[in-house]
Amino acid sequence: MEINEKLVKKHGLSLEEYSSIKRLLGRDPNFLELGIFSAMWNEHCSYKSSRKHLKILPTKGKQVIQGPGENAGVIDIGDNDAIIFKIESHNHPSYIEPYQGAATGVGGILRDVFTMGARPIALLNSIHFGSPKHFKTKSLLNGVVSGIGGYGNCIGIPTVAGETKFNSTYNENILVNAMAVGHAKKDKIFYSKAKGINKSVVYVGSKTGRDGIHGASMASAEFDENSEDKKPTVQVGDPFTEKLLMEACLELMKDNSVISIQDMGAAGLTSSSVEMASKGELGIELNLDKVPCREDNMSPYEMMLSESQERMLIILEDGKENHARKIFEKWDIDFVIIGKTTKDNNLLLRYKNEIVGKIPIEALASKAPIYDRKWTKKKLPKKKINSKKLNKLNLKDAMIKILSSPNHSNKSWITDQYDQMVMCDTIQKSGSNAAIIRVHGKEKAIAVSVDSSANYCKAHPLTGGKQIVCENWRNLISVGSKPLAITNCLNFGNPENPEIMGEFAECLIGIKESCEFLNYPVVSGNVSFYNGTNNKNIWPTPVIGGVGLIDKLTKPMNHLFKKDNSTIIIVGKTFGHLEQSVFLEEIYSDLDGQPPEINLNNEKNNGEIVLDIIKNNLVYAVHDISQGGLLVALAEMCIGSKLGANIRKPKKLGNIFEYFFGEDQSRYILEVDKKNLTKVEKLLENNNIFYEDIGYTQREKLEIEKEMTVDIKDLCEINNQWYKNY
Amino acid sequence: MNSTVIVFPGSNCDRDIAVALEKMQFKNKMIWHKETKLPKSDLIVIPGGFSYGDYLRSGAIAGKSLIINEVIKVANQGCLVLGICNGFQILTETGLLKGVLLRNKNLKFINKDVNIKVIDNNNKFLKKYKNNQILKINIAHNEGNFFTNKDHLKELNEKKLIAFKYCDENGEINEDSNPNGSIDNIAGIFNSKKNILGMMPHPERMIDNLVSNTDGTNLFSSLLN
Amino acid sequence: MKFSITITLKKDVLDPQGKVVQNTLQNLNFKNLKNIRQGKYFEIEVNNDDQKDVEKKIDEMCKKLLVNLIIEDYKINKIS
Amino acid sequence: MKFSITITLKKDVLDPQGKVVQNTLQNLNFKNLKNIRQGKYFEIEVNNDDQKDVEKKIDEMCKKLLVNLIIEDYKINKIS
Ligand SMILES: Nc1ncnc2c1ncn2[C@@H]1O[C@H](COP(=O)(O)OP(=O)(O)O)[C@@H](O)[C@H]1O
Ligand SMILES: [Mg+2]
Repeated sequence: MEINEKLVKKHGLSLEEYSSIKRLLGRDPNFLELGIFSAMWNEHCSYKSSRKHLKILPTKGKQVIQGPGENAGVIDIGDNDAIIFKIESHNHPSYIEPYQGAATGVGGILRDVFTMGARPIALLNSIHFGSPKHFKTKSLLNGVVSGIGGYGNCIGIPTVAGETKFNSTYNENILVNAMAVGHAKKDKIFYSKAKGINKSVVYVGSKTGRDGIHGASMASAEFDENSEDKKPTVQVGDPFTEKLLMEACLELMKDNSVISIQDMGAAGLTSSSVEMASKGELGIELNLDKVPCREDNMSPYEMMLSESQERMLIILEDGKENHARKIFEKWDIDFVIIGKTTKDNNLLLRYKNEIVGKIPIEALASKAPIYDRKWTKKKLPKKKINSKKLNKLNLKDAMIKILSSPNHSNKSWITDQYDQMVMCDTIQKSGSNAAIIRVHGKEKAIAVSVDSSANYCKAHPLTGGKQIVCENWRNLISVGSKPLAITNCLNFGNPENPEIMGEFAECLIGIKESCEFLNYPVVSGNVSFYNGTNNKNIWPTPVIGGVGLIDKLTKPMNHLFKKDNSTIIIVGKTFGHLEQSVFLEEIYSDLDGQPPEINLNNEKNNGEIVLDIIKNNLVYAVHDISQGGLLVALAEMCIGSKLGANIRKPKKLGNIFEYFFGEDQSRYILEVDKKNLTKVEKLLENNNIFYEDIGYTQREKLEIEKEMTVDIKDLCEINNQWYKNY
Repeated sequence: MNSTVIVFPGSNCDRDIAVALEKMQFKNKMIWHKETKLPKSDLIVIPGGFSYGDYLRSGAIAGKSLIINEVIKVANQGCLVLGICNGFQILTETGLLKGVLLRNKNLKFINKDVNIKVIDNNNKFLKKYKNNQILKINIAHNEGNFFTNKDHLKELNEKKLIAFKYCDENGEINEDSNPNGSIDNIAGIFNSKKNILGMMPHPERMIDNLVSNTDGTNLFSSLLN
Repeated sequence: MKFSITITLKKDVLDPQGKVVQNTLQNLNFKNLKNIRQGKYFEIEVNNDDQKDVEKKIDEMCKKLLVNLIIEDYKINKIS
Repeated sequence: MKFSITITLKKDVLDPQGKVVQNTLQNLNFKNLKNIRQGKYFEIEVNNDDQKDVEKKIDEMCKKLLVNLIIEDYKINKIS
């Protein structure tokens, strides 16, 4: 087939990039090679627009065993235990086919984690949909939730936490981010770096079909005479096969047979083989006649670019082939030696006794383009709010409106569709600030949470970036865990637009500042650009997934009130920052102005003291104050606990809406037994932490002095309505 | 007591039940479905999960596996057999228990803690519970909607072969307390000799106060001697 | 040779799926809908030229695995 | 009037269910099996006598709800 300009463009490559390819090869590529370049040089695999900015993230720390660059990040939790985790986006596939898109998103991220030798122990997800009124939203929500559940439930890994948000910015481009967390022995972690010459390269897993062959290119009939029945198809997930593949891999990893292992994710066989070779600085030779194929007459192009799910590539130690084969046969999984490592640093492809492709590995990896795209800074928006207009409103009505809105309703309609308990180590399910998973057979546990604040990031990316890390950290603190490290999924619009690129660059600066200050390094992550359609980009939506450690597990800490007549304290100062708040959004549809500021010093000090207080067993309940402010947080503490609260009117702040709905950061609500109150106060005072005693818990009613009273029963009803009727 | 857990490809509550059995002092063995001989055991457990991906019908393909013939053999000789969730589905597919498990009436997977009532404790599985005792136990299934014909239903009632029914926290058995549409709120049944119990709820998830509660432990301790 | 098998729930067996689909369609404003039942469908290709023999085999497959005779009926058709 | 709809996965789309069923049948000693694909089946009864009109409506139902056109094909047949 002749390579022309049109074909190059169809492969998503610019003409400059095509010239570089010719230069690197010293000749024109053939069709197969062009496909391989296009897969390796696209944004998803090469990180060509983001790499420069990602470099600034702090990735090191005493707790870090493996930072970004591997299939997933690895952290140390003591006693030879390691936690391996990563988050990944599957936005576009989920919009096209919500069930399969979300399901294969879960399958993909699980492979990233068990490839490294971890048994997955928890799944999380962050899902963003368009306006609930948009005609597509309902079926997308339905499909995505049942897809996430369908895969996780079947493979038997609990889905324990997540976040679900609605906003019209996602009308044409939903976000589906899935995170997986696994547990491994610190001395049994597997990497993708190949080692040694002439080692067997083994293909295991499902057969290769024509699934999702490399987006833009194949859709047209032009470059294939049989294209009619060879259209690229949506990937279909097979969690049953993944379960077998996982068990087989984990069984093989028990001894020393594996040199390196890599799942086949985006760009399948191409990226997995190139990555292994590139990290090991050697070459790889594949005999494509051996690739297990699902369909007849598959071409080398299709085999190399297929994104069929549930497949892995393994490089084995000499002489271990039969031992390994037996394990995979036991689990009914295909096992085929398809090639070997070589010393000449090429990707060499043979098919029907011919060499059909030969590309230097470095041309595909280290020499892939890197761009320093133009970006513009965002100014801090002017303060706009006029607090006078607020006074006409009734506090109770505002609270009810927020708690019955889709974004703030109880999410059990979603979480009931996920098996949260399988594996029997879920100490705290979703519904609280973070989920808690016990390390199997031990007395310690990890806490996990995913968080995002797209409107803060939109208003001011730098502050927003800082804020999401802090919010995530706060959620982990609130359940009594020490935050250790994060993974991040950066969902942005078109990076060729300087404003979008600016959002990206500045969010990252914000993330970096918080992570550095809090000693909360980034160990893995994923970038998803081009979220949007027809020049309409989504709001910048970085999602942070954090993992914390509870080293001595006693009782899980959560946000529900426990006892009548205990004291309620707020840790951290309330200024009444209303701009960008849920209150303004839900009541006035007003999203102007600046996001709340973050003071990293306060964040750290407040968090560390609250953790101390929890560890000393001095509190019954802890809740961070986040989107929605104080009153929404208080209501959440009542809902589900059947207890209420009696809150005094603030002394100083003029405007009660600012006080009760302001979203000032770094704050926590604590429920303290009266007998522990002096101890807690002392701890706070000795550390110069600002706190306020705001009232006490009581039965049945949430009351604000002179302002409102509401039955907890009604509150629950209000909070449960929306999904029931949707 | 010797117990044996049968592991099918796609079983995923096998570890959970093994942990529970060992905690309750059973001597437990795991048996891979391709084996053709069962070790000598007093109790055989078919665990929850998605055997063969729940493809075709949940439990259908596992119901045709080699090892199942052995299970049928010893079950007919009186060996105790417990099928939980997918295990219950498999038992109905083999014919060891009558009836079928259809899709949940809301067509969604349901995972939550529900209340169930002990209907009859006059058997080896439930003797440590009281009749009408209310337990809170986790369910997690897509096809838990028990259905059977009139004759079988009559037999279940007359011969006291119903183990559990879904109820609310006050023990009321009605449509509101029926999570999945099961006929007469049935959550678990025995065969006519009462040596086989199939149930949708997961007792192995309820043996540890840190994780949930301990409402499931008596099922296992009933079986010890 | 290629055959199709359609498997449907017996009349007196509740079909929750069919019911939900029916409700949804009615909500989408499809009037005049009397009844919907959902079932399964298989296409089976066989290397064998003796039609009688094949039909017998397929019938056996249905009875042994594909169909739960307690709740389901089935029909076999030759496609090609 | 009564119609049937058969929905099948497009060629080249992975059919994990069909694959497992095929393996199981082969293990149960059904030789000569070349290929099995699983699909869905609906029977729809409608109160309406205008066949053209009904067929159009059913086609609409397929497109709007019953079929995922990205991965599935469908066929409508009149039964009675
Ligand atoms: N898609 C989802 N999957 C699992 N859990 C979810 C999902 N959406 C929301 N949740 C759960 O609902 C609870 C409330 O979510 P959110 O308001 O985002 O909490 P927070 O403000 O503490 O981060 C959390 O426990 C979260 O884990
Ligand atoms: Mg929180």
